[in-house]
Amino acid sequence: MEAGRSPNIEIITLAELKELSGKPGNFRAKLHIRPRYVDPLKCTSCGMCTTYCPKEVVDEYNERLTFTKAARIDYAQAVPTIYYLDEKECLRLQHESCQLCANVCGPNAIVFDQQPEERELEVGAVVLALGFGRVPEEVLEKYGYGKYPDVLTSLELERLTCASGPTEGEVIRPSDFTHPRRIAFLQCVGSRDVTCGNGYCSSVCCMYAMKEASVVKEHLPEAEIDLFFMDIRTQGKGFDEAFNRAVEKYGFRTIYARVPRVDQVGRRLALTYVTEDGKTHRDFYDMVVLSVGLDAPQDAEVLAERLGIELNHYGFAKTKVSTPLETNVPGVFVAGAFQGPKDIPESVVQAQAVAARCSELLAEVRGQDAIHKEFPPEDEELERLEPRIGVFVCHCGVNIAGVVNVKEVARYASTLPGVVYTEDVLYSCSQDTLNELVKKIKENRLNRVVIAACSPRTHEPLFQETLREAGLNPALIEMANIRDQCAWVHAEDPEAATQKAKDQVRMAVAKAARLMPLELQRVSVTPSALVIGGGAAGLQAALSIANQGFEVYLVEKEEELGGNLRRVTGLLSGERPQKILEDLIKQVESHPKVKIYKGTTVENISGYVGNFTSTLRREEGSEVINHGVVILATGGKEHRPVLFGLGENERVLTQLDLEGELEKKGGRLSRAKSIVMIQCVGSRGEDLKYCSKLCCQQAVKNALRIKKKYPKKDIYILFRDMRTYGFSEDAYREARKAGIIFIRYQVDRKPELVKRGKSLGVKIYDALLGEELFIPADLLVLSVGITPGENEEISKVIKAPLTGDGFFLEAHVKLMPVELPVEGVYVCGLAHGPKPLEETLAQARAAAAKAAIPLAKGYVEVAPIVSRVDQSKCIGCGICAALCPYGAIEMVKVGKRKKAQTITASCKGCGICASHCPVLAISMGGFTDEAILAQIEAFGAFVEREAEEKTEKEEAA
Amino acid sequence: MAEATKRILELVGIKLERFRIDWASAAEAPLFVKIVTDFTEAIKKLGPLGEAEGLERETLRLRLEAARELTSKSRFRAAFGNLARELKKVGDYSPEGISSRVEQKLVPLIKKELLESEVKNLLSQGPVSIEALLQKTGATQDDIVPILESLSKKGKVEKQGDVWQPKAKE
Amino acid sequence: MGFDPKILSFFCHWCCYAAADSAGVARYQYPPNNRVIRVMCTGRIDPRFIIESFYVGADGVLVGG
Amino acid sequence: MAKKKSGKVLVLGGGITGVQAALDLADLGYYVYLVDKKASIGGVMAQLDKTFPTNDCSI
Repeated sequence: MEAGRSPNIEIITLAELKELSGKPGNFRAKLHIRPRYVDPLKCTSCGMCTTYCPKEVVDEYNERLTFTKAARIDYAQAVPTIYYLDEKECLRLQHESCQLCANVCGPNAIVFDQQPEERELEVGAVVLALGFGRVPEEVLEKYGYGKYPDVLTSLELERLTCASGPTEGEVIRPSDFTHPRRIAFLQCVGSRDVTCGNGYCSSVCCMYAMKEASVVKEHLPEAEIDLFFMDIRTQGKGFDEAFNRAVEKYGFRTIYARVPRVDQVGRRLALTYVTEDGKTHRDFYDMVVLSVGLDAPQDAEVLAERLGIELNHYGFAKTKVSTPLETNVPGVFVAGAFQGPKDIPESVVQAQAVAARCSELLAEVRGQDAIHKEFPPEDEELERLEPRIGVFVCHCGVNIAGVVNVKEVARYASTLPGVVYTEDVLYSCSQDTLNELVKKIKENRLNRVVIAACSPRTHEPLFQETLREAGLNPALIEMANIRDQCAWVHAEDPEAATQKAKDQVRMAVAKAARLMPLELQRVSVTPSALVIGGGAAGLQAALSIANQGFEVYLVEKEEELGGNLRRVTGLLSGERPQKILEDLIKQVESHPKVKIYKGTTVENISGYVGNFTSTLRREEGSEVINHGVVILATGGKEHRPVLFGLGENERVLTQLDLEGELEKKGGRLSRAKSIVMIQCVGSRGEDLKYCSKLCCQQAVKNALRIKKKYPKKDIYILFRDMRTYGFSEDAYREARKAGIIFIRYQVDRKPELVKRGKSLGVKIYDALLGEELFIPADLLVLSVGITPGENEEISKVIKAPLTGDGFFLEAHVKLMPVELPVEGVYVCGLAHGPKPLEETLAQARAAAAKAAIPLAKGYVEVAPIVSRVDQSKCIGCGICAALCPYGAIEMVKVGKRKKAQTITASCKGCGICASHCPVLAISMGGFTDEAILAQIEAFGAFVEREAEEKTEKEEAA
Repeated sequence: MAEATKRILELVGIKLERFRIDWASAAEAPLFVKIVTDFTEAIKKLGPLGEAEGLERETLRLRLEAARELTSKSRFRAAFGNLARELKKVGDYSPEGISSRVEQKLVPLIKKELLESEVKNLLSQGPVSIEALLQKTGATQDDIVPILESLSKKGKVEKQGDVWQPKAKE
Repeated sequence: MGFDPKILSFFCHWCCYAAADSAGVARYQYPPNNRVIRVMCTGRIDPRFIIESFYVGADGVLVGG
Repeated sequence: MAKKKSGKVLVLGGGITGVQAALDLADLGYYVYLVDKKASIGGVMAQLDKTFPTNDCSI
């Protein structure tokens, strides 16, 4: 988690918002901060307090499955990595009786008399990202939770499967610690259940149940796992495929049933359930896992009242489809699960989108309050001298010194070649030591520094900054990890640990001697964006970037803006889609920073992040533009399969066609008596392998609209799984109440079209009745799904990969949902995958946020770990360019020959190019061949020394 | 990378158990510990480098020297790089796919280059008989003779009775 | 006297190196025979490095991605 | 003229959403207060073993 390192993010923990006043741009927020009882400036996260704390408490982080101490950190990687005292449990704070932690704390960081603090902040905008709450235990008790020990929640199982969890990853029954042989997952616990007040679908449980079941199966290959569903709702991008693969690989049994009853019978759990054919079953299991839904956050109500925020009837923040991030209070925004249950990628999308939204509001004061650190100029002359290495060996209190003989290591370091200064220090990372470090570097004219302490992953940035403060290039430091990978893991063998520490120090010194200063590369950025596609996604993205203050070129291949949204005539929320579209177009067209190109295609895109050049082709001729970033909002197309007579029979329509009919007076719709809708036509395994995510909502919406206009018409919806996730579950329930008939069909018994003379009908097998039904269809409406647009051509132009289904593949499925592997290129809307309007609009803003980052900075900074090609050695074979996973090497003409050249801005420093270069012409910043070979050679000295010792011994004998 | 390296080690005569590639994500500390512990145990069983292989220190050094030369040579590196490029292009990362391609495209080259380096190194130390060469490299007559002939054609070595020796520069 | 093998490890900064740190935080214990070289990605590892490691006398080489 | 706006943003909640929003806001040139009621940030995400489908570690 990098949040802990940014100078522009101040983390305030144990705090609560008490009051908010003011208006957008100028809010005053009052915080109440509870005491931590540990001084964050002094705590070195050594963990001594936890070791000695005598008070055991139940570990909430591990879902109450184990114990921890009153003085603790919740988990090892927590940010901030500062321990705290649990006020309610600490013996000292409660009874004034103990002070062991204070006695053992090396840096004296424990402060028992810390007081709560009130703090007032001035801010321009507020983001509510409260997450989600827990379903109350009473709800879980219905399924035997709390009563039968082997009924677990999904989160408890998550901790059990975790390698660093209470059982170290072993899945056992809490009742008798045996491995369960048969496990059942019950879906929709605390979701889709009006009796517990949660009528909505939590959207994430089907997928996580499958993930957990798979992990369990990896731990216990013998286990038999059954999953009980009402519907399988794996509507996300690539989810269906993953789900089916898991079912096939692990042999899960999926059972359609309402949530079963759970009873304990002997040592096992009996599930009683009714399947869709109306039959009652009873089966025995060793463990039952409740797939618990996401509740509204517990503190939402109090906070909503304090801020005047409206919540919906389930206690989540109330928003609109057109403005999914806006609360009713201007300047107060919402994102993540608090806006409605959602999974990680969608939470990330909203997080990024809300950043864009704030940035739109505060564009004029961007950078005003941001902190920039200044450093003295580098002493290049000193850097050019022969290596003058300083070695600092850290005690880390007793963490290292308790095992490793630190003095001995320091003494040994002073004998190594190139070392001119050595010192052992108590805590190398404490602020006063860092100041000392700067002084020592200057006094001794050191030009390379080795710190033997903890892991470079945690503190290298800190020491690099210290080097910069001392006027040295930050690349001139090397760390030897003698804590995390030495003292801590070889505590029982101090001698060997000391030896290892010496060896690692020697290797680090060898590498340090070969470190070269590396220039922090900065590439300047053309402050404008190219947005390809003028549908809802493109319009919203363009508008957001323009509102953030940057030029936008918006290119639409058709003569009119609006894309697919033009054909949508209603929304479940009651908002009017054409009004939303009109507003968007109006704002974009009137925005001085947006230049619109209609009837235009993008022919060629070259360059890299910050500096792209593209050719826009219109009938009248082409134009070349320069821009810093690209947003792909190329949309998707309605799939029109040749199934059920679509395109041949005028009584067969798609849902989008129906949206048009709904706006007409009279017409086919008014004459039809019986209307049949079929879901997943051509989707989920036929022409399209995937689920298009929005068709179920669309069908329910259109059915309800028909019912409202013509209450007497019969409407049937034939479906595989109704995927009305989130709050659209309400509409599904309403539709059932309104008399719309829902019939599930099975994949191997799909509905069939029947023509009887002039009339149409559908034959379908009904599981409950156990027989085939004939339903007359005066109008047959097909939910046909969405196919990718012209992604393939663009993917070739821009060298961005597509998924097997033809949508753009994001850089990271979970954490980078709008970025592509190619830097400076972002994706949103249907080009990324099928999704409803609300999600498209949020994603468009997310892409706008990511795209605006390089524009706002004005430069792209590249960590100096990138590759560099020695063009005098390069033979132009092109192997490196072909192998680079990031497209960061290009072949350029130098004189008459082709040579490889690194696109520094795109390089991630993986080094595949260097390890595969035939002529060793590529070097990696900070990890050169010379440096690594020097480390290997230094390692060799350890071997030689042992050999010598051996000979000496033998000689002595 | 792994497959090619393994084949070289195999040809050098080093047991493949001495070289392992494994994966552990940042959250998998216990798995990491298991990997390191198991590997250490396995190496302990094998004993010092050369012991389980039944290789003399000198022979081992000779062969590793040749392997070092091989892996820095552009001829090998180009073939290695091209193979990686080909694998990426066809997208075949199955163990069988990789292994068969390495066998086909890389192993003959590795064999030839290794042997050539070893022979050259041996010769550079002074006159040596064919029998001694065969014994030290572990190669067959058919493998060695063409190398010697080609070296002699280039005027680098010459035959003197039973022994080959480096040709003095004129 | 038992044989103490000398093992050289190359760990990926993002994965195995991080796992090794986590092992430390959790105070797991393992044999002290390995020495570690950190690289940004296992893609950096050149067959040369492995051969060189054996050349300088490693009894085993572990690459951790 | 109205009072000049503040270039700071208050993000309430240190789960994955809050952290991501804070990072992006900081990158966009704003100063962020990331406020959580617990002793550390990370939210539920930190409790997850692995995330699907990449099975990456969640931190």
